[in-house]
Amino acid sequence: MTAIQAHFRAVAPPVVLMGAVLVLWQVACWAYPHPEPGPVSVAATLLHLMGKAYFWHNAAATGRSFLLASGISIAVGGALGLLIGSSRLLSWYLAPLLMIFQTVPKITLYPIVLELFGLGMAPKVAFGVMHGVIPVYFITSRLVAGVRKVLLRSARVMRLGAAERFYFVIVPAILPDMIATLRVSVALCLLGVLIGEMFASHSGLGFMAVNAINLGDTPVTLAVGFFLAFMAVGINTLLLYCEHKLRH
Amino acid sequence: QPGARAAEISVTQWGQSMYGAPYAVALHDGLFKPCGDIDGIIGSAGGGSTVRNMMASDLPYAEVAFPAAVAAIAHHLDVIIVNVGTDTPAGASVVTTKTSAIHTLADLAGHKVAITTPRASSEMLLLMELQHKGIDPASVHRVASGGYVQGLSMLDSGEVDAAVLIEPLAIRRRDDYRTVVRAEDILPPMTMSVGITTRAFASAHPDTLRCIIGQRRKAVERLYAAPAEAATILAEVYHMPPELARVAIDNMVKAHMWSDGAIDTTELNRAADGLKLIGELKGDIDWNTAVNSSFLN
Amino acid sequence: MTENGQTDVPCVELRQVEQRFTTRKGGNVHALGPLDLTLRRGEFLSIVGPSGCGKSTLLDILSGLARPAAGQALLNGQPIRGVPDGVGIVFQEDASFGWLTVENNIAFGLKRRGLARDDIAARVEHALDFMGLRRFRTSYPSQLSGGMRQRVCIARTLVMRPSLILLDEPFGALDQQTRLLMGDELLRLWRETNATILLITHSLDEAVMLSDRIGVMSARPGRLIKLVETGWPRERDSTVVSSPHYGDLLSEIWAPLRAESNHHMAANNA
Amino acid sequence: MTENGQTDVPCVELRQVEQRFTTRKGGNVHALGPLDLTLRRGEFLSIVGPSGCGKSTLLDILSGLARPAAGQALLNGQPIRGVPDGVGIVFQEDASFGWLTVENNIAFGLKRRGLARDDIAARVEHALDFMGLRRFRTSYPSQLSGGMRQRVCIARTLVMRPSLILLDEPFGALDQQTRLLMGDELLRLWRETNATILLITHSLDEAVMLSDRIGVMSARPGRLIKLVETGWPRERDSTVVSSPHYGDLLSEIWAPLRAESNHHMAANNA
Amino acid sequence: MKTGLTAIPYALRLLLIVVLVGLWQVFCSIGLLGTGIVPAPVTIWHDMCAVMGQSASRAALWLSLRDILIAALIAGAGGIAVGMIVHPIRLLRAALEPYLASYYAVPTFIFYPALITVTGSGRLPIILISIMLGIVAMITTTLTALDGVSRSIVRTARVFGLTPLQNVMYVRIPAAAPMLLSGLRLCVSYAFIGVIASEFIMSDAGVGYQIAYAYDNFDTDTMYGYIGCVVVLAAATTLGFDMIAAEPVKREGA
Ligand SMILES: Nc1ncnc2c1ncn2[C@@H]1O[C@H](COP(=O)(O)OP(=O)(O)OP(=O)(O)O)[C@@H](O)[C@H]1O
Ligand SMILES: Nc1ncnc2c1ncn2[C@@H]1O[C@H](COP(=O)(O)OP(=O)(O)OP(=O)(O)O)[C@@H](O)[C@H]1O
Ligand SMILES: [Mg+2]
Ligand SMILES: [Mg+2]
Repeated sequence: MTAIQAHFRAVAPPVVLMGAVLVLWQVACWAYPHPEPGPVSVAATLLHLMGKAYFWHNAAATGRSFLLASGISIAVGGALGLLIGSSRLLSWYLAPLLMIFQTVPKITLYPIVLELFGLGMAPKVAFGVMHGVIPVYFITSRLVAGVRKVLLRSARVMRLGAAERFYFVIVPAILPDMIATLRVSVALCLLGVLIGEMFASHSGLGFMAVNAINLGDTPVTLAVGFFLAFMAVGINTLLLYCEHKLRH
Repeated sequence: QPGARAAEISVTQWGQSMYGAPYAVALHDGLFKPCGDIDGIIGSAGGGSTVRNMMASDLPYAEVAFPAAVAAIAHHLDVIIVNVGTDTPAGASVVTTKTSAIHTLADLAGHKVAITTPRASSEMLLLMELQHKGIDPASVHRVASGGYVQGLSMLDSGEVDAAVLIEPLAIRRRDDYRTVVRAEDILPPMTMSVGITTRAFASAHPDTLRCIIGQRRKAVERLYAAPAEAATILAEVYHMPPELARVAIDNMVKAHMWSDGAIDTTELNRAADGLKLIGELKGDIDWNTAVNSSFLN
Repeated sequence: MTENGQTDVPCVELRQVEQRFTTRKGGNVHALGPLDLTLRRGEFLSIVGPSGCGKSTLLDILSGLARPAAGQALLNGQPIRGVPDGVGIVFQEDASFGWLTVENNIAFGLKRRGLARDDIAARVEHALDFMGLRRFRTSYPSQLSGGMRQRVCIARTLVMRPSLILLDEPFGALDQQTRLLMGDELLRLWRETNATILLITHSLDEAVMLSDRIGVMSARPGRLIKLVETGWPRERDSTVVSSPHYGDLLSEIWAPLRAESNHHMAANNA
Repeated sequence: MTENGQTDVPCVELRQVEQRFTTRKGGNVHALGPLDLTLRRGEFLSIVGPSGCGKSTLLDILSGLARPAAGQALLNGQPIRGVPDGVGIVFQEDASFGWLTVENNIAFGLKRRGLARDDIAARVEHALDFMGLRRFRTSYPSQLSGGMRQRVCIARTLVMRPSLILLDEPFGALDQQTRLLMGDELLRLWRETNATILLITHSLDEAVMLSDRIGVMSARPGRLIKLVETGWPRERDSTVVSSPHYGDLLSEIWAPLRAESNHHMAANNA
Repeated sequence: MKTGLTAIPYALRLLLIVVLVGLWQVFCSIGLLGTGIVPAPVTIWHDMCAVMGQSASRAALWLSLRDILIAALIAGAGGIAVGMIVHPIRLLRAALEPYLASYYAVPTFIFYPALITVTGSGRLPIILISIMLGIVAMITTTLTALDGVSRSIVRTARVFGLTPLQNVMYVRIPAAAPMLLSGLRLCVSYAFIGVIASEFIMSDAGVGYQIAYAYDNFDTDTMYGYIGCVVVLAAATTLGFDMIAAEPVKREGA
């Protein structure tokens, strides 16, 4: 009973907000006829699309690249974070380099990515990783640097080796916060993958979106946009759930 | 799997423009099967990026917009033209709002027209049309919008008085605007898109090239022979409303848009003159080295 | 062995130990010493001193977490290098592992050492009772008060059965009444295990009540300015508070500390 | 006015005050009460009690930071709504402003109140001396020890010259010797300003030494289980420790607390 | 003396960058890095000089830079303001939070065509997109920063009876300052990405457009010249921001 209530309390506000925005949007469309479609027609388009095999084919293509890109981002960014975050010296010298990379608009590096990875899934994944890996690194290193010194000292007193210290102390200590902030970085991976699909691809939701844009098919553009938004919120909710499970 | 290079043909604006229709038919009918392991068509943002995509691909054959091919050749990229894709500017038009006072090309003088980006083919065609009608290009203010859809938005909001447009977008929005002029009504045939490859690939795999070009020609023949069937195929491959595909195919068939591949130097030169008009091309191009027509049969 | 259970065998010897730190701005802090101190095997020694005088620094040196800048630190006659076996330490700050339940926190060190399951279970059960944590065995530290968490840390250290126990202000987070009860428990444990205990505390009562000897440290850089022998029997508890000797001891350590504090106050206003 | 300076005029009155919290998981915590307490104008009252018994909760109600779930809280006969004028509070946790220097921390409230520059400067100078912070006037809190930071918070509250001072374990971060000295300072201040003081402390010594009256609270939900009048004269300092009455008072409040603590320990192992 | 000492690490940091660039040059010179992939730094430097020598390119650069600044400032200030307003309203925050966290997965520029029907074209939609990109990072950071302000500080502010405005100006913003600064840094980096990526994809002016244009026209020299300028600008803002932010962060004892 109370569990259901608590659940309701967590879910209700975002749903209500989304509902309110959609209603306002629809009302605006009725009140002010405009070439832009309202939520009802976008929803209809989305439903229509979701009945099509090619839509799911595209969604799956995006999903595969996204999973791979987030996996690599988390592994590489996490490893960099653990390494650099646990050393003041390394972070002083390497952090700004990575931050510069973060600031460079990745899209301008598209020519180089194409040169290095060719066509197909690889450049999309590379683009996803380029967007996601630095945020993962930053988060991890900040968390690792923030692990309370007394925990590390306890580990030393218990005569744990470096590997044991990572595995039994540092990783569990940062895990919940890590998942909390990973929510933002995997979203960036998805963005990177989509951008890759917009440039050179024959499948994927990014490809669909860019075609729809150039065909002036706004309902499909928005339908794809909203589908992506739903997916993102879904992933976010899943990670939030994991985080709650891990936090005591 | 990642890292494996796709054996795909690159086609500019695949999924969006009519350049790709023969490929859609060929793909649907499995016409490319004899040419080797071709697992599809890859699209790209158009312009030079199609050329780049082609060069990064394992199957370096692409159909690209003519200006992009010329730019690549002018910049000494390892690119040669091996066939012609389309040789009429059909599908390009200038539109205005239903209530506008602009009715002819001459009315554009003193008004603002949205083009996509400076020195893009949209500007080229507009200038060629003006030149053809003897109108001073300087009297028409060209405003870059960034894209066709954006141009229409500017037209809607009154920022410009007319906008350039292409099909099939023009068909989708035909009820909202009035066409001022259609390029095919004014301009003579000229090369709009070409098939290109790298010299290395051409000397290593002449048979593959011959096969692709030949099968494309078969697809073009089918397009002209059975437009209704082709429209159904295009709608399916492009995930386009069938009605839209039908009108688009019919228009293109009428204008005889798709070439069987034959290369006509006059048409090449006409298009090159257009590029000179917008300053994209400075000198002349030696078609003897830039073109290799030996794969046409 | 003397009648109160402590021996004359030195367990820990510090000879002219000093510690210095470089601050981030490049300054130099003389944190401790020079300091001479001998801890006899089996004794219960408390250290009191103004805050910031270097007590925790001293503990770091004894536990091998830090090397002294000068002087020598010996454990059982051997120079201390790295964390030696058989040393348990309870830190001033909360060091409980937030991701483990109370019982897993307590079992953590035992598991890492690879003890048999039964043995671990038995020791954990005993520690849970001992520290009054039974009801919270499956709770996570965040669900406990600061005092309870500190008990978890004490239990986690004690289950390892260290022969030298270093306690840095372990009862700081507890209210005074609980402190007293915990003190009694600590005495019982000390008697049962024959361990050597070094207790750092801010509370003079606690020091007087629990220890065989009390060391008083000066303000930073901390030096030993007084070493007082209490003379309590090994069998003792918090009831010693009512002994007349208690007041004498209290004032004996209070006098130098008061002087230090006053001196410090004055210096801060200089 | 009685001979020790306190009056019989009630300053604060609590009638059947209770507080409850809803935890995030939807549970209900009965944190405090029902509790009746009258604070006389000008008196120095201390509250002791096991941790988690609701002492800070009580202070929140008195300072208007929280409304009681049941019962009435009156200040000068008026129900407390919002933070009343003339109430100063020092929190248990460090509340110094990390972005301001020590002197700007102390001047903060005065500046917000729009006092004249000279007046602010004079009061800040006095507070710096009073709290032994002169040497650190331009330091930032992060450069100070926990105890020093707490002094900054005390000074920041006292410069406002509140007529009711609420202190939540203000000396918790200090070592015992400094606590004693600060206690003496607090007594001096109390005499000089005629303020009413409510002090929450974990230290029984402190409570006995400083107060006119001592309230002892039960474990959660905290109720007043004992109210002891010390009978000290208004002119007093930490030397009362040596008075025989001191020990009596100590055991008088220690007895119920020990019972509470034992009870609690037993419950935890249930 | 003191400043001289603290400047050393910064100098070493710069030195490291110089050394890395030097290594890159060496790799290119001995052919370990194919020039087909990335040109040597010296080449890029020449390209940059060539680009910067033209007033049209300088104008493009300036245009982008101006809009990056405008977008970063508006996104920063707006994000802080929204964060401040949303933070105390628990329901609103609960309602917004899932969208804030998943926001970055949606490629904002999908909505560009829809946007310009409302805003018209030109620089406004680009700035708006960049603001949309940056403001959410700022809101999120502001919320986290305000969460990080300790309860006792918030309560102290209440005890001093501050007005809401005073509370924000004198307590909340300074208390959250170190984190807000890192949020601002994110904002700048998003503004960078927003402006240049929008220009790259769908505009007709600015550095991003110039890169895309040069790319489309196989003008590799100009393209790398512009990319070099963008990277140098990104580096300058990042390092500059670090130096500005260092002081308050250190003071708070991070
Ligand atoms: N790593 C360090 N760098 C610079 N100074 C340090 C460092 N560690 C400790 N100090 C300084 O050395 C002195 C002694 O510190 P220490 O923690 O040993 O004091 P303490 O006696 O344990 O204090 P407390 O009673 O408050 O716990 C302090 O002044 C402290 O500021
Ligand atoms: N906001 C809250 N929500 C739920 N429970 C709370 C809340 N605030 C306090 N409590 C609970 O109410 C009880 C009383 O808390 P309070 O902080 O008043 O205790 P205290 O006597 O001040 O303890 P200490 O001596 O440790 O400072 C505690 O058990 C605490 O866990
Ligand atoms: Mg210490
Ligand atoms: Mg409290």
